Amino acid sequence: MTGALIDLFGWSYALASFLLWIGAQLLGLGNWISLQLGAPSPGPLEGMIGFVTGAPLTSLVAIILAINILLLWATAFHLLIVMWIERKMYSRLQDRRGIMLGLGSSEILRNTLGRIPLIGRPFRKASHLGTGFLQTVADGVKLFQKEVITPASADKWMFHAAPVMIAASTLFLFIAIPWSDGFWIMGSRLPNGDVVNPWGVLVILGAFSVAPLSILIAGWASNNKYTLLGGMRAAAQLMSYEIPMVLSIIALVVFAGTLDPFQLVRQQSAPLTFGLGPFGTVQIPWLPNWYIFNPILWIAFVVFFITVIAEAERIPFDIPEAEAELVEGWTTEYSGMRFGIVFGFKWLRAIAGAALIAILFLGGWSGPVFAQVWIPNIASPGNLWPIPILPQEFWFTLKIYAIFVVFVWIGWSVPRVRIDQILNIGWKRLLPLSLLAILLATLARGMGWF
Amino acid sequence: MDLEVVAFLILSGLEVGAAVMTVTAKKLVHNVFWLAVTLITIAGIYLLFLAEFVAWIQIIVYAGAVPVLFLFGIMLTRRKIMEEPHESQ
Amino acid sequence: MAEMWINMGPQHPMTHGLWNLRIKVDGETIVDAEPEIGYLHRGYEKIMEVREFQKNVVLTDRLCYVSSITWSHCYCLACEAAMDLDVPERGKYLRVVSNELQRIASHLMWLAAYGPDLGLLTALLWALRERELFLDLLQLITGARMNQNYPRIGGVRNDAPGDFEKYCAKVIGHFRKKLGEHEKVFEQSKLFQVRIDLRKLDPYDAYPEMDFQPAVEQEGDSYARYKVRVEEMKTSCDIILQALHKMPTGPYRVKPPRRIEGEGFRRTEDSRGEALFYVIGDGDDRPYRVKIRSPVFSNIAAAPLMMRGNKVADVVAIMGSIDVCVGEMDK
Amino acid sequence: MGIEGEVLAGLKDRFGEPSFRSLAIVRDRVVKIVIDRKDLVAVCTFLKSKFDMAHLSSIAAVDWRDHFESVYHLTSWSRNFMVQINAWIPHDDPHIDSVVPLWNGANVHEREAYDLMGIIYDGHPNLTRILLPKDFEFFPLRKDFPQEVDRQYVSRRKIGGG
Repeated sequence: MTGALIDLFGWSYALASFLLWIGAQLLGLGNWISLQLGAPSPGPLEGMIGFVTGAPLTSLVAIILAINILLLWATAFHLLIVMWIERKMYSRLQDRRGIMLGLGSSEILRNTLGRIPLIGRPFRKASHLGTGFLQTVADGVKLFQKEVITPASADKWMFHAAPVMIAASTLFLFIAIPWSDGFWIMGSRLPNGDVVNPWGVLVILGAFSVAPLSILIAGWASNNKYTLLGGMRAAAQLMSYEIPMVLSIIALVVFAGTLDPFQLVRQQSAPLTFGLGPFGTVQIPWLPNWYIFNPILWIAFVVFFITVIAEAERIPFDIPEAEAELVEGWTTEYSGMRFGIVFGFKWLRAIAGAALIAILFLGGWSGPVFAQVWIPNIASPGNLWPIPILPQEFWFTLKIYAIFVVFVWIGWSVPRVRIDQILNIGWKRLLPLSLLAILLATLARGMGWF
Repeated sequence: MDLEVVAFLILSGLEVGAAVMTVTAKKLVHNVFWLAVTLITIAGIYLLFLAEFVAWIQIIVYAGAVPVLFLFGIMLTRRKIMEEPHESQ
Repeated sequence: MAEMWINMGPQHPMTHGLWNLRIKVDGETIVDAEPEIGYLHRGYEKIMEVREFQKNVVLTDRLCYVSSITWSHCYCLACEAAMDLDVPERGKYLRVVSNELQRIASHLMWLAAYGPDLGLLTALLWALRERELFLDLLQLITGARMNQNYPRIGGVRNDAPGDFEKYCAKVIGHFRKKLGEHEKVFEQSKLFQVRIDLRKLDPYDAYPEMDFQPAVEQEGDSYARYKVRVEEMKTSCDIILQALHKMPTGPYRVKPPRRIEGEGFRRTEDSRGEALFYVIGDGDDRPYRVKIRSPVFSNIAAAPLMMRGNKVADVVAIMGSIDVCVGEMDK
Repeated sequence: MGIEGEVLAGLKDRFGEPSFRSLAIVRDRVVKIVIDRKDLVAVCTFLKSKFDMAHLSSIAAVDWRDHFESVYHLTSWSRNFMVQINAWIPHDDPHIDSVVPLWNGANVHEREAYDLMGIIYDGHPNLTRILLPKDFEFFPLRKDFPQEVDRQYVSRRKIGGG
């Protein structure tokens, strides 16, 4: 097991105390001025200064900061990278280069920033051979500038409430998903240093399950036949895929005995071990104990992988927004940043799904540690803190991106599946498979095998 | 006053309000929306009682699935589900 | 759920042009369908009555912009039937070659459009990549990539360049390999059509001398239509190579008479089905009446029959497999 | 005697020589007959049952100024031959029986002929305009429908020719 790079609460606490210290200095300055002007000591702002620098307020600000840092990390950072990966990746599948705009492509930048000596270098070369990374940012800016149009016959209140519900439930996912041993919001640290969050996976599932309702509301509130059909399809699809999803997780939980993501990852970072009942155990030291290598749980993995693709409405299962027949499905009537929210948050759900796959089956953030450096901790100066060269966040991000690349790969090489076929797959194939996985996992647990 | 009591009062107030809206709202989807709000606030109250497991199950089963099932059931049986725009001819 | 009418068109990703398919759905199942066409009606038959016979070739090119040569070819054949005109052998062979090149390009365009219909955007770019090669060949022989204006009454406009056969062989060799890749990425659902190849039944031009098996499928659903088109592309490759191999030397065009007294009609195997031109001349240098029979126009009439009982998601698969070209449908 | 002679003989046998305005072999495997409108359905039924004319390729309407013609191109896939039937319709009474009961495919072709030429097919299930707008009042393919292009074309030729 490697160490984490980020101790989110420690960092947030240090940052919060710094910010509040600045505030306290300002207050102290004001107090000094008023004292000079003849106010009676101990000064009118003395209590205020004490309140600002007190522990409860610092903790509150630290928590708010931590939530913001985590959401910013998930949305702004990973969303942009994942969108870029997808666009580049499917462009390669289609035998083209995809987005290519670079800093040198902009004539304005070339003529302004490019003129500056030394730092203007990247802007100076007139070329369209960039990486195109900022294209997604530009698309976001474009969506921000667009007018939000509300259809005349739409149910206005619900029409605007639906994107909020989608955004809220999706962001709630990221509250519950830990990124490493130190980079988490929901959980608590035990005295021995381990982090626990007993119902973590359950919380993630709960956040996933609110989506169908908001999608159905969005489709209905637009008062458009395309959106209504798309909303019905989306709700039917998400509802029916939630059941195999939960059941396959139950198989895993029966086997692993915990719903705690931290505990799951800790169990998976040991060497691969099979219990063979009366024949003792077999250990393969060069493989980690990932549940995907388990002879039973890989059934649950297959089911879970497919259901995550369906939950994220990615291409083989993107019939809710089948653009050839339903124009854009339940998002047809949304425009401007409303569309940006419902569109971008689908990617976020895919990221969350990939993170869940990584945590449950692929060992989460565990990975080989090659070397460590010791640096002073920002939160508690004076303590040296081991920082691995390849920290946990790196491994976790790598796994998420790899899973996402598989999503893209599948998504852009198969046509979409019709709605009744989707439901058939869900109810007639995945549901029995997940039940089989539960049965086998229970048996194996009871007999002490695997 | 204790913070927990404040949270309980807010949640229960929301819940009662949403329950009233569930009964009185005119449109089907509004009813279901308020029903979901009611169920989610109940989950919040469970959380206050430190019954975490029940709270999350409440959200998965009741807030996530039951309103959608209601909506499906009613949408698939009712004759008219959306306002037709005025026919031009 | 209550039954409701849904407009798929006139501005809709499914339509590939400007027409409207109204479908009546009960939940996801289609109860009834009703095509509404005519948005692109340009009055071709009336316009052609005031232009000279030879000049109408330009118009017939524009009937369908993805398969221009097949249409002007059919028109030239009808005029020749009315004139009792014999085309020189080399002209016939050149027509066959250009026709089949155009057919492959048209089918690839259809494949490109069909991919996104089924949610497979990758197929679009792959098919367009291959189509580019055939457009290059067409450019080599006719000088244009679109609306080639190549067939003439009495032959073709110009001869093929000297090393044309070499380029064709190269492109077709490459294409045959790539077609296998395309076949791997497709699959889909059901309905009916009978396929009859006029190139065999009612042979025209140099087709009697060609040795090929028309592509026929028994099922008649969308998947069968897809397979027929892919088989047709392979057949076309064979025909092109054969025609180039057997091509005689000599003149490729004769001068036709300016005026027609009488009438004539010819049918050809267009990229999309049976095309028929019926030309009447009253002794003037302009046609008295031209009738265009478009295969898409007839096929679209069968839309209600094909739709009923299928799912909404099948609409795109079914209408896409017909290969709707609004230009020739609305005339 | 090829299939063409067989068809002609069969038609003469069944209906008698005088009911046809003309009977001719156009080219290999193509026969052309000209009839009056009253015989149309009988002739078509006969051809369909006797010679298996399963396919109606197209219906064209022609305005000959003194009369209309409704031209049917029929195909028999099994016997592999075609028949072109020209049915005469008087100019002042453009009515003719519909062949939709025989060939469903005639539906759109008859609608098109009605739309552009104004020939009314009696017995058609839904004889409305198909290509032109529903409220269009004229039948543009008739020879008395003025064509603007005509004027432009003539003047341009005059200017060019001097």
